[in-house]
Amino acid sequence: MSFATFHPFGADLLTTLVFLPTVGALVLAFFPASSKAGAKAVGLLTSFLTFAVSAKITLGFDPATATPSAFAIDRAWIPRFGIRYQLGVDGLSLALVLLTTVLTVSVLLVSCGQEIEKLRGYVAAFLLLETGMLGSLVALDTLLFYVFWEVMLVPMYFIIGIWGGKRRIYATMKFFLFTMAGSLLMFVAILYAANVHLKATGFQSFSLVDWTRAASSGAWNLTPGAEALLFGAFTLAFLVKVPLWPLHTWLPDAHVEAPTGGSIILAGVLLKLGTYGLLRFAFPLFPRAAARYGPLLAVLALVGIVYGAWVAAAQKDMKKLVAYSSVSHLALVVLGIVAGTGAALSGAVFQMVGHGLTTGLLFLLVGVLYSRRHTREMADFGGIAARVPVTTTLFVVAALGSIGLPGLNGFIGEFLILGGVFQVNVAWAAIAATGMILGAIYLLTLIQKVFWGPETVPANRSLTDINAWELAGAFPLVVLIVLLGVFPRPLLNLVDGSVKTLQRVSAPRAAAVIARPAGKDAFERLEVHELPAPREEIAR
Amino acid sequence: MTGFFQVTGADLACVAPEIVLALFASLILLLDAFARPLRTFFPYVALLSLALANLAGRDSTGTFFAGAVESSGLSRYIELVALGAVALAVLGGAAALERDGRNQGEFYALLLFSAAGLILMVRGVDLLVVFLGLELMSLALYVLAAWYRDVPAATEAALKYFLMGALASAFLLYGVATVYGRLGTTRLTRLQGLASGHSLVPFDVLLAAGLLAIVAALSFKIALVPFHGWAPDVYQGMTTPAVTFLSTAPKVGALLVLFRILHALFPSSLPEPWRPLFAIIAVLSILFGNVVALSQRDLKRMLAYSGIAQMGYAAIAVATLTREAFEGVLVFLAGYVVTNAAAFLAVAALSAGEKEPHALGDLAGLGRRHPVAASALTLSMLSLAGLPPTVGFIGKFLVFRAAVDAGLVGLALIGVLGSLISVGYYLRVVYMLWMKEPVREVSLVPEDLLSGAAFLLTSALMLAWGVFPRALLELARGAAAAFTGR
Amino acid sequence: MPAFSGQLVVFGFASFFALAFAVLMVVQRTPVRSVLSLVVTFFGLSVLAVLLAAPFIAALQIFVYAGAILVLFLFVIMLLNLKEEAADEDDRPVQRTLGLLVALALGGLLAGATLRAPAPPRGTPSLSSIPSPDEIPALGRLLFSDYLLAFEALSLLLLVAAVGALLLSKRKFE
Amino acid sequence: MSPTLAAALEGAAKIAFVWACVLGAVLPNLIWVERRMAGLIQDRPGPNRVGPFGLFQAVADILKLLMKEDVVPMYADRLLHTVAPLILLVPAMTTFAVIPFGSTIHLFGRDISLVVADVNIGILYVFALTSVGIYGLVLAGWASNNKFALLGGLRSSAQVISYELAMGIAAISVFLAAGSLRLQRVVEYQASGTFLGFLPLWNCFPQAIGCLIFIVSAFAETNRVPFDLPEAEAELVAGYHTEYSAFRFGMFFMAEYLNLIAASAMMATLYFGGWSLPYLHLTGIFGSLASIAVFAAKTGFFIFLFVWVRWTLPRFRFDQLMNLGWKVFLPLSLLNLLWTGALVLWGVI
Amino acid sequence: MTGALPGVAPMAVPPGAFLVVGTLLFAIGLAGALLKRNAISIFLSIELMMNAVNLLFLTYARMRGDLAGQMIVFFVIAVAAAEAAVGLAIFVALFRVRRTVDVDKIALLKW
Repeated sequence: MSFATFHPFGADLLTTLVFLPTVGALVLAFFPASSKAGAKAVGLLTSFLTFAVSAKITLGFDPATATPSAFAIDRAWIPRFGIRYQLGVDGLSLALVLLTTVLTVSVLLVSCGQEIEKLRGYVAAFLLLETGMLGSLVALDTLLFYVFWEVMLVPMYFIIGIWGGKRRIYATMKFFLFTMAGSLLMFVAILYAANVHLKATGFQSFSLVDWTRAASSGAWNLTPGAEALLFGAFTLAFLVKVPLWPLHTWLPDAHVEAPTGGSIILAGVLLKLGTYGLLRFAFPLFPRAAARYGPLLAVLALVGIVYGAWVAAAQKDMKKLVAYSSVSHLALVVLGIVAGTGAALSGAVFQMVGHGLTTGLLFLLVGVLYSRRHTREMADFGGIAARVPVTTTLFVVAALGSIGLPGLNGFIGEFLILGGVFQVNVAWAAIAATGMILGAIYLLTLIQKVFWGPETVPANRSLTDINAWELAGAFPLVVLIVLLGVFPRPLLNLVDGSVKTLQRVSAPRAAAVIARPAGKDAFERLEVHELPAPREEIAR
Repeated sequence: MTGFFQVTGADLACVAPEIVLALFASLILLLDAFARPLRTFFPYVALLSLALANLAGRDSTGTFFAGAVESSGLSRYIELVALGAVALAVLGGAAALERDGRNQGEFYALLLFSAAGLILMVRGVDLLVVFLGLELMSLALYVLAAWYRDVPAATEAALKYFLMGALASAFLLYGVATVYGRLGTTRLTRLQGLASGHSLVPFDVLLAAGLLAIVAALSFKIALVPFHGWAPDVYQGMTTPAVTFLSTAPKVGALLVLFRILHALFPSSLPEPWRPLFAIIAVLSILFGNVVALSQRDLKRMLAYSGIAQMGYAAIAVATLTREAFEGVLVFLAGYVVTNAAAFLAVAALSAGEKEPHALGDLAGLGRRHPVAASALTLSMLSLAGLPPTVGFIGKFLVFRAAVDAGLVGLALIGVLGSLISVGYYLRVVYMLWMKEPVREVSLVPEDLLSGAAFLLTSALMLAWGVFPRALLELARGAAAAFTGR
Repeated sequence: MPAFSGQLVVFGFASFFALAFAVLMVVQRTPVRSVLSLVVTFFGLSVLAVLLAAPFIAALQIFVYAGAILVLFLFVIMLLNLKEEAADEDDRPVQRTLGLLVALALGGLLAGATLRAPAPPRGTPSLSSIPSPDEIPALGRLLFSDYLLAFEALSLLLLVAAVGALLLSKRKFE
Repeated sequence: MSPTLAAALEGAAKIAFVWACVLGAVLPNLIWVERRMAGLIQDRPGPNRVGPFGLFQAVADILKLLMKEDVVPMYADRLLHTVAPLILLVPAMTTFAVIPFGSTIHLFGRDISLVVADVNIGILYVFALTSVGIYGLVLAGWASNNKFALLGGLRSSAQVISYELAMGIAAISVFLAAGSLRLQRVVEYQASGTFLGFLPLWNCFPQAIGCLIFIVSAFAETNRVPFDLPEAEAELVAGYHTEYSAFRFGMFFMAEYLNLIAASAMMATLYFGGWSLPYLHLTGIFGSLASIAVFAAKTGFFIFLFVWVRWTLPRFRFDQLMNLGWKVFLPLSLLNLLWTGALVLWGVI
Repeated sequence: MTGALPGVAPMAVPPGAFLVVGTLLFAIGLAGALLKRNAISIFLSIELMMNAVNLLFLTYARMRGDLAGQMIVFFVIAVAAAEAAVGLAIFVALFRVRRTVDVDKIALLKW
């Protein structure tokens, strides 16, 4: 049986993709709690199958697709209020779907190689989490999106809360409350936007497709104030998730306390969903407000880049360091999104995937060390390269990828973003570049302190290298890091269509920014007629 | 006046569920008196009666008994809610009562009577019938509150509930009297639009006072701020299986009656002084309930304050008072019934006994030991917090949506804020269950077949309605048919 | 007309007694005396009921309220041997003051509103008009026609009350 | 003469007549009758010193009570202690207002119904007053601040309330048959035909059970032997009036006898045709006067019954009393109600 | 306002006066319910409130000349009796375990 024809339950591909992990989790419920082998088998099988489905989708995807309409399904869910079960992918979401399925496989592989209590629950939580993530990525109905968005919260809450470190309760509550606060705001915004849509068009719909059409055709007919509020609510929800400075404080706590798998998924996928949300919802739906407040976001992003890097440099805990590096890197992505030029957007999308891979790998490897030594302090290691050569190699690859060494994926993403931003605003690009340099410093320092040099801590003598399961988990990531660095074209092609669409939406934004690089009044002068004429393909 | 003692088959069929409930309740009373060894089977008898009552319920519409009661989608809805709530209380309660040697027939009989009163109350088109239904329901609950009459807390709870309830009854009567005096009838069907349409210009103070009294009385039953005082005490002291019923269906019933009366008096839209009033009640209930719940260390008290907050969300729908809001609140309330019932059943299953306090800390580590009950409790906490994909989310969504559509964005925001606060204490329960090591040994009720069924049923409903809410929405839509012309 | 003024006098006396003893009921500290004050109030009320052409209700009021309910109260008070309310300092002075204010304000407002309220519209046709001179057969007929369901509901209510009272006052568990 | 004035005069005359009969004639003689009867039954002479056959014994008794020192116990609730006998006495005296003591008489060009107030709530009035009388007993017990008195008061309230229920339901059957709450109408109904073709339509025939219940309950209501538990001297000294003396005690005494008379009159009225004679129609002024005599005779019989029973039967125990009331009489009275309803439905009565 | 009702004499006392008496009694009852400390006295006050409402019903019935008001009072009286039975039973049960019915002392559960 080939995967090409595999349609479990006769459902369509996207539904299968989203709910296959849930089915796996349900199957797990029938295994005895003590059966580790069963948990491993079911978890791995499910995640592999899910990956296979995502791969099949990718193979059948036409890169020219400009809007999230591929493999679309559209059924009534709550017809009384015009809420639909509407799924579809474009290049942007598909790239992230692939990232998600790959990382989940990775995480489960790694978990097989480490001693984890209550493994059944652990695996089930990750599978449910995967459903939430995939659902958020393919949902086109805003309410459906919100449902998946919230569904992600609970498994993550459990993952950190049950399998986390000492201060896990504090960390997980903080994570939960921050994210929930943002998303509840978005919830009201969704309701309000639906109301606006109802008033403007006379029919009830929560569909992003309908909304985008209304937004781009001008039928939306929002007052600037209302649009600003809506944009603010959406953006806030996503920025918390990203997380952009100053909303980032939950992230280091969550990362430090989360178990390895949690960290990988958190950094690899969950944060990306923030930027994905910006690209998919906030900016296209409220282009005028986006144009008006874009520079403000840019400023926050710049602060985030420098601040994240700066704080990372001061960390002694490896995980915290990587966490802060994420703050910095994702701020760069946000900057790219705000800049809105073709290169910047491509770079942003590319970097989203790339960062998922590199940071995921970094967390994975830190996790490997932690599982052996139960410490993450850099001072507790030192010169362990000889003891753990494979780990060291992989770590160096990941770190270099993260730093943006040419030939690895990070370089492509950062280069594109910086190039794009440069077109828009030289000063921004300059400041952002500083962040990159700082990034190189702290990551290299980390490698220096932990791996190179003489062995300083006696306890590390018994350190064992990465085992087969863990290696199996790390392997795909390394491969992808290198592959994307050498052949970025496939990924760029994949997202090309959606980037063009996004670019069209953000053209006026870029124009506005270019026209007046700084100063508030630049935004005031932005007029509606600067928006491009609505195009048919935006609608569908 | 209809003919003397003329009862048609249609009349009887209309109240068939109540008749079945009353007959079976009497049967159980008789069995308890004359066939005591059959006590173990009482839960099953009660469940059978619920099933029969449900079968006896009809979908037809119309008024019966000379226009005193009606059969409609709404009465069908409350039948389902009331019967469901009793069923859950019976399923979950039997084991706990058995453990304490209090498995008397009166428990089931009173529950059935209470449900009959509840259905009658919502079915009532005449305010007198509404009053009688309310009293029938309440009287049975007063007694159930003191079911463990040797436990001081239980009798105290009964006393407080009784005094508050009696006071509420007096208020309700004052309101009914005023409505009768000013508008000349107690039939809701005849009241239709009298208040806003008649020649009392511009504003009838007495009528307003009467309506206020009715609102206050029903708010007592719903436990809305500032009429919430009794709820925490009563919840804490009352027998947990009985709280399962008390905290769910009666609130739903009172809220529906409130809706009906308001709709009868103001068929077009809620006029000026009333909408802000309900908005204030809603905001106070949400904020007060949630904030105070944060500081509770007794599980049942916490759930009581949570209930106050939940009813605050429902009050948003009252302030909105559109057809959509009504549909939304029906969904919300159905979800609330299942969710809250699950929570209290779990509390009963996870507590050391009625005579013990229900400290939150005692839950520590019980997730492993009692996975079924703990899972149900976890799920209900998530649903109460309004997280998808549970029914709690759908309900809140519909209520907030209606509010936003009616231009009450502020209320929706307050509701959302409340939800955020509520996460703080709902998750504490989850944390205790799963993330904390047990502190002390607690001897629990063994999980029996009935309570297991209850947990599975509630969990399945919470999820199923959250994912596929259509059936529930259809039910709500049928029940909201009374809200025509909005 | 003399009959009318007679009614006025009776009304005056009855309502004065009703109100005065109602206040006394609240002010009394001894529960037994409270009950007795209430009995007098109920007598006043039943006189008022007679004035309102409701002698049946008036008799019922005495028969059920004064004769059964309040005797039950008295019975319980004696059973529990309740003496005076504790005269020690008030635990909740603020609440009590507030309560008093609320009650006073409410009473004043409502009474004022009652006095100033315009005549209610005679909108809907009444169920049945008060017949004269004997309203009891009419009441009986109403009870078993329009109010039949309410009557049956009432019987359930009384059953529940009987069961409940029995259950609660039993000492032992079986 | 204005109709109002005439009505007032008529009422006053009737009240005067009734009270004169009851207080002036029946009550004093009743005391004598009871004591003489006791003697007769116990095979001893009884009071025979004061006046011929001891006929003035009652006067002597009353004088004695009036002249004795009135003692109020130190810890008694003075106000209530004083009020209690009055509460008992006043309803006892006003019960007679609704009992028809004769048919309609034609005097001074007016048709005068021989009942003080033939109100439409008839029996309810009697029951209402009876239930108020309970306060007298309960308060007497409570105000004395004496445990025996208190127990007596409690017992009496429990007893009266319990038996009022059965009694009331029995009475309802009567009104079901008559179709009115007016007592005059009840009597007229009983005079109006026959039961089963040959018996008078007296309620005691179709409703024999109800009649029995009513009579027995009346004993309980009036706290007479065999149901005189509230004052059971063997256990409770003298029950609720332990702490009463002199004229206050006299008032209790009086109230008891008045209640006894009223109960007898009610029995006669409700179940034994009141002032009517079977098969005969009393017409004209003399017929009316005869009806008064008939009523007096029937009432006298029941008074005699009360006295007879008192000196014949032993006292019940309290739990027996309660059991009888709740477990026997209440169901029976309901049965009687059903039975009567069926009779009415089938047109038998 | 009295209206010419068939068969019933016009009222000598304005119905408003009855209403005011009823309302005042209601307020007095409410005051009692809020002020008294003894649970039984509180319940007594509530009974007073119900009776005040009964007076209102009767007055309104008289004003409108229909029997519905009287009918409702009939029901209210019966309900009050039922409530009293249950309520007093609760008092007795409470007194057995706590030896007091003073609501200020009944504070195992915080109000």
